Amino acid sequence: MSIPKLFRRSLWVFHLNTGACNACDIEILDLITPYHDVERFGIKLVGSPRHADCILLTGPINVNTLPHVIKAIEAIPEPKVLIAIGSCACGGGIWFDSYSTLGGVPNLIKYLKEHGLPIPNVIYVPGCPPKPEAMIYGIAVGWDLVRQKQVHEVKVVKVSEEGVKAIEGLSRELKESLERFKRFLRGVKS
Amino acid sequence: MSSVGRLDILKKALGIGVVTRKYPYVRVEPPEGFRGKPIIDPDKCLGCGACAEACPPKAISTEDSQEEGARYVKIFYGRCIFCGMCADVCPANAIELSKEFELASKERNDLYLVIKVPMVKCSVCGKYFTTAPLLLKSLENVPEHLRPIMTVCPECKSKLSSRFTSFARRVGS
Amino acid sequence: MLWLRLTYIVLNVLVALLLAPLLHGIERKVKAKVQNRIGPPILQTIYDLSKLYRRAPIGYSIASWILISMSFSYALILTLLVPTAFNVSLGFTSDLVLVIYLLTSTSVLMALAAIAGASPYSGVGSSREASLVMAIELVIAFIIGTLAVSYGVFTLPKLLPIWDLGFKPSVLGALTLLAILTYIEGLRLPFDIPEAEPEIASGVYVDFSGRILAAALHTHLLRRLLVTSLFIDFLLPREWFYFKLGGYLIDLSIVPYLIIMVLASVIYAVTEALFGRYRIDAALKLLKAMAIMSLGVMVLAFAGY
Amino acid sequence: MRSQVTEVAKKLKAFGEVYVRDGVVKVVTDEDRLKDLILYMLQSLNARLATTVGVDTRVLTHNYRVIHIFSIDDLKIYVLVELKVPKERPAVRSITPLIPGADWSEREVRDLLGIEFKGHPTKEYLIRRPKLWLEHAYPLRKDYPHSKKVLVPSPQYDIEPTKGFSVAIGPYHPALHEPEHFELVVDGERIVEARYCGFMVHRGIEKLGESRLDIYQIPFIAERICGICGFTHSVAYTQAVESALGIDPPERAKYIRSILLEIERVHSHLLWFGVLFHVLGFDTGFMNVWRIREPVMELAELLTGNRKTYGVNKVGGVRRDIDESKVKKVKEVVNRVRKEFTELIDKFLNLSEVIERTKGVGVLEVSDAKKLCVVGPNARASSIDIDTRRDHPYAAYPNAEFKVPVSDGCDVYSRALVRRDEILESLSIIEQLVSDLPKTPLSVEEVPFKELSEGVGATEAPRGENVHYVITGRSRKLFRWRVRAPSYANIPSLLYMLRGQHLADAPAIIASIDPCFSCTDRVLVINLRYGTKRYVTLRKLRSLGE
Repeated sequence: MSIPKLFRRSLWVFHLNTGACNACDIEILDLITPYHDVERFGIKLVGSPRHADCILLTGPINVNTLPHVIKAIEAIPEPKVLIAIGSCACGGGIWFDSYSTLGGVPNLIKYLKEHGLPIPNVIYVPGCPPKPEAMIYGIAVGWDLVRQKQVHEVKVVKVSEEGVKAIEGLSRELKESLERFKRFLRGVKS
Repeated sequence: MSSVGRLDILKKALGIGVVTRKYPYVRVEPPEGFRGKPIIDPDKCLGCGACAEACPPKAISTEDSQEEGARYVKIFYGRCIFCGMCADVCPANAIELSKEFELASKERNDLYLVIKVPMVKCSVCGKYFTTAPLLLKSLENVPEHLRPIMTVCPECKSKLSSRFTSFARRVGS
Repeated sequence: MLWLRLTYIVLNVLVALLLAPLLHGIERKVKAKVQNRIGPPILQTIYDLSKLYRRAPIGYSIASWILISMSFSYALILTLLVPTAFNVSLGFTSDLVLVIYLLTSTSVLMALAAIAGASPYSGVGSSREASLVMAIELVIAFIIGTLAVSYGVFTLPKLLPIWDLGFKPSVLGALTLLAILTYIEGLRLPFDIPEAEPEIASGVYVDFSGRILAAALHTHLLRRLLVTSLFIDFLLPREWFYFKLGGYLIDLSIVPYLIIMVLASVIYAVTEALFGRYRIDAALKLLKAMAIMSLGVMVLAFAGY
Repeated sequence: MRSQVTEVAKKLKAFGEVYVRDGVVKVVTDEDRLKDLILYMLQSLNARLATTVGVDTRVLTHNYRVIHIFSIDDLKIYVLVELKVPKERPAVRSITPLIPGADWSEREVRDLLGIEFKGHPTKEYLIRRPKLWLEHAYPLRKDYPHSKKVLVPSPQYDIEPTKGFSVAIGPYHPALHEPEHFELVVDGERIVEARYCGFMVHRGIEKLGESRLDIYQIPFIAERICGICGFTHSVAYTQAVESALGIDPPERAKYIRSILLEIERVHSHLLWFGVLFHVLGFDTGFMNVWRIREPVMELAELLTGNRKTYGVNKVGGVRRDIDESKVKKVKEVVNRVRKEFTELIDKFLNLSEVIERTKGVGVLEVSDAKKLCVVGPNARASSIDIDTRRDHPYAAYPNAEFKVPVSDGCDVYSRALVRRDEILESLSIIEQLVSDLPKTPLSVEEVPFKELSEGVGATEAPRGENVHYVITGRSRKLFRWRVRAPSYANIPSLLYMLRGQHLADAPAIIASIDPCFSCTDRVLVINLRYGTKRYVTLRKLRSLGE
């Protein structure tokens, strides 16, 4: 699910703010300014979704913007890419369970599936707001220029040997004292 | 067409020259104290869930599974806002914010860090009720003779204590 | 010799098609350097166009598809008339009228195609494009009129280059006006009002997408190239660069032509980087003044100087 | 200050019971005495309406309450006018006929709490979308769970076609990096009438503040109300809670708060200059100003660990310190920004086409500005001299001298001049505060929690006065939290500025008040350009061509 080969040299990007706090949006504008200058990769910010190849979606997809988000996604010619920028877009951010937001791109994709609408390729760029370099890294991952560092990871907590033995010892001790107490009870009853 | 002003702008612009940083070909090092990706150190983590409680966007969640007898502490980096509250409240200082900020990924599943903490069975009903490291840590400040009682889950403990009191009352009367 | 002329004409069209985006790439690079940043590679506009040509348009109306392809083909015909890389053009009498007609109609067709898009932005964009280009073509018509009147010749190849036909004050005035106009005709910054991106969301182009957008952008770049090369042809003595090779006449005037074109786009890019955008009425005021000046020059030509 | 408060309290006794607590006077009145109380305050006390708060107190006193917050700037006090609203059919008299500035806040209370305002001029919704929101979903009522979505199960996407030929700027317009929506009815290139429909960024911040988050987590949500001026919201919130609980943070925390507030003002104004030049088409100006701004962002990253959301604030103090090496870096960046900014900004501002498109454009008359209770650089550019840092001093501003730039040009150009002087003032404030940081702990030891006490916190955000109103609830949670962001007051003034201007200038005028829509939870929808197909008649084409 990455950016198609067609856009390797020239990626036109449409910025779609679905109710974000606009910290991510000014970092997106920051990409064009001299220090980061994404135009050297051929990335250009365009004014209409029809010219665009990829949507930079920021914000937790506010309920009021929903019709227009769907219209914008439909208006992008195939093949289309959606980059979710910031923790609001990737997982809903602080307002993931608020009454007036959809809760980020994962819920949007579920919503699009339910209504049988086209699903774009998705790339997640977490951060609140993600540094401009993090966004460039996201696009580089999409282009398979760099290896993706962030991988699903499971770490297991190991308990020391004598710890486990201590717990077993204690629970055995408790069981014996319970037995003794039950025998004592039977004795008293009889 | 105030051309004099424009020529000054041109002169100054050319004087400064190109300032673009050639990222990603050049490594960018964030400063000290940068709030990046929170990382849990499995050796120190007790599995107590204090971080899940304090996390404003509920990005950290804990889930006990009785079959595997383990508690899963999951951090979802997609919703994490990198505020550092989890690092502040962790009793064992197991979480600390690294300087890692390149977290882009193509699958949502890659954004999860899962910590598997083994749990302890209750010596009466056999249900898993707390994690092993947490139990060991809390044993330290429990007097010697009371330690065995710590291996009983809260429900059984309340049942036992109620039977004790009813027995004591009967004996007393 | 006929086949040699034909190959030159075909080469002429191909070079024009490739040179237009290349020069635009150079302009974007120079503009970026003035803004202290690295800027895109020189071939960036060619990459953009090649990507856009391969993408299917979405939600377009047939009218805009037809109008845009017409305006693109007009621009191609124009490359046959105006000598760009090689000193060859169809060159029949009164081809200057056709040049003016083609220049005007490419942008009028673009405006009509924008209206077909039925979105308010493209509506406003097309109204701006229509009013702006009318003013510019008026001035170009006067300039070409003065040249034709002062030399009594109405075919383009005979007018080129001006040096052999001797200098007159009216011709000098016309050429300086043409120099300023080549900058404005390209709708560069103070005048890039029809597709003012921040104001009306790339007004004229807002409804095109995929191949249609590629054709529209390519036409726009071609017009820039042709007006600039029209101006350069008047001044560039191409005969000096002919040389004989086994009975055939090889025309090497492409080399000086390219050098001058690159120099011109560098100068244009630097001036474009230092300007904000005029409002439509301010731009029209300036063009009205130029129209009056060019009319004055034409009267001068009639008077015989 | 003590005497003025008691003197005002005595005067207001005629209108209802009066309660006084450190700088906040509360008047509990009823509907019939409301009118002359408001007139009295407007004429003789020269008060200005900050905002209106609707509170669902049915759990406590079986009724709703509507509280109008007035700020009396020259006496440096806040006056709360409280009205009790019956439980069954909640309705109360509206004050919008008296103060046009109250229009939006009253409509918001009606949308989210269902309290009717008798005599309110418009019936239009502010936040709700009839076709998208559930019919009787009033989210701010206590019985409405915070995670119950208001979205109608299957909303249709037909967007209402434009009435007449109107050009909509937004929601996804390249000049505005936020989804806001202005419907400008245009005749040719001249704007005949402007309609604003906002509220697309409404994320239910106040509801979350009451339900899921406790007072220690709320600073992080307060900071994300607005991405550009987030820290002012978090400081305003913590000051509101501190005034409610009666805590006074240590001096060093106040200094660090003020320093970071001024750093945020510098970066926000520089950003504004960049957006203005970009909208005017002068991209070199945009690039240069944002190049000058980059070191400010890196300085914030060094001090707080994040470029934008500083996350340094907490109730009762600050979480991070500014040590010696950082103080040196701050001074170095301040000098560099001052040198580069003063060199270039005057050259950019007197370019002929920049002057021509900003002088005399988007004029807001002084009378209109007063009527609409406009705040911040907009007000100061229309010769209204208000500045919360001086009128209601907070944090470390009492021990930093600075003058408040005011100009009477009332147009986009004078707003630019006011903001330019403010940047230079902020830079000097940062230098003054950083050089003598007092040696005190960073935050209060423990936070005594009092239930059901009110607090008002105000700061001067880059766009204007920012008011937070707080009622504390039980077990370290809030009962009610009201946010009034500066753009909330500035946007209505836009509709006055846009009339009769050129369409090409509309984005410049909109950008001139530096609207921060995520601040005001206010953004809206437009008929998207490919929404409805409509063919232009020839007559319309000609009218376009004039």
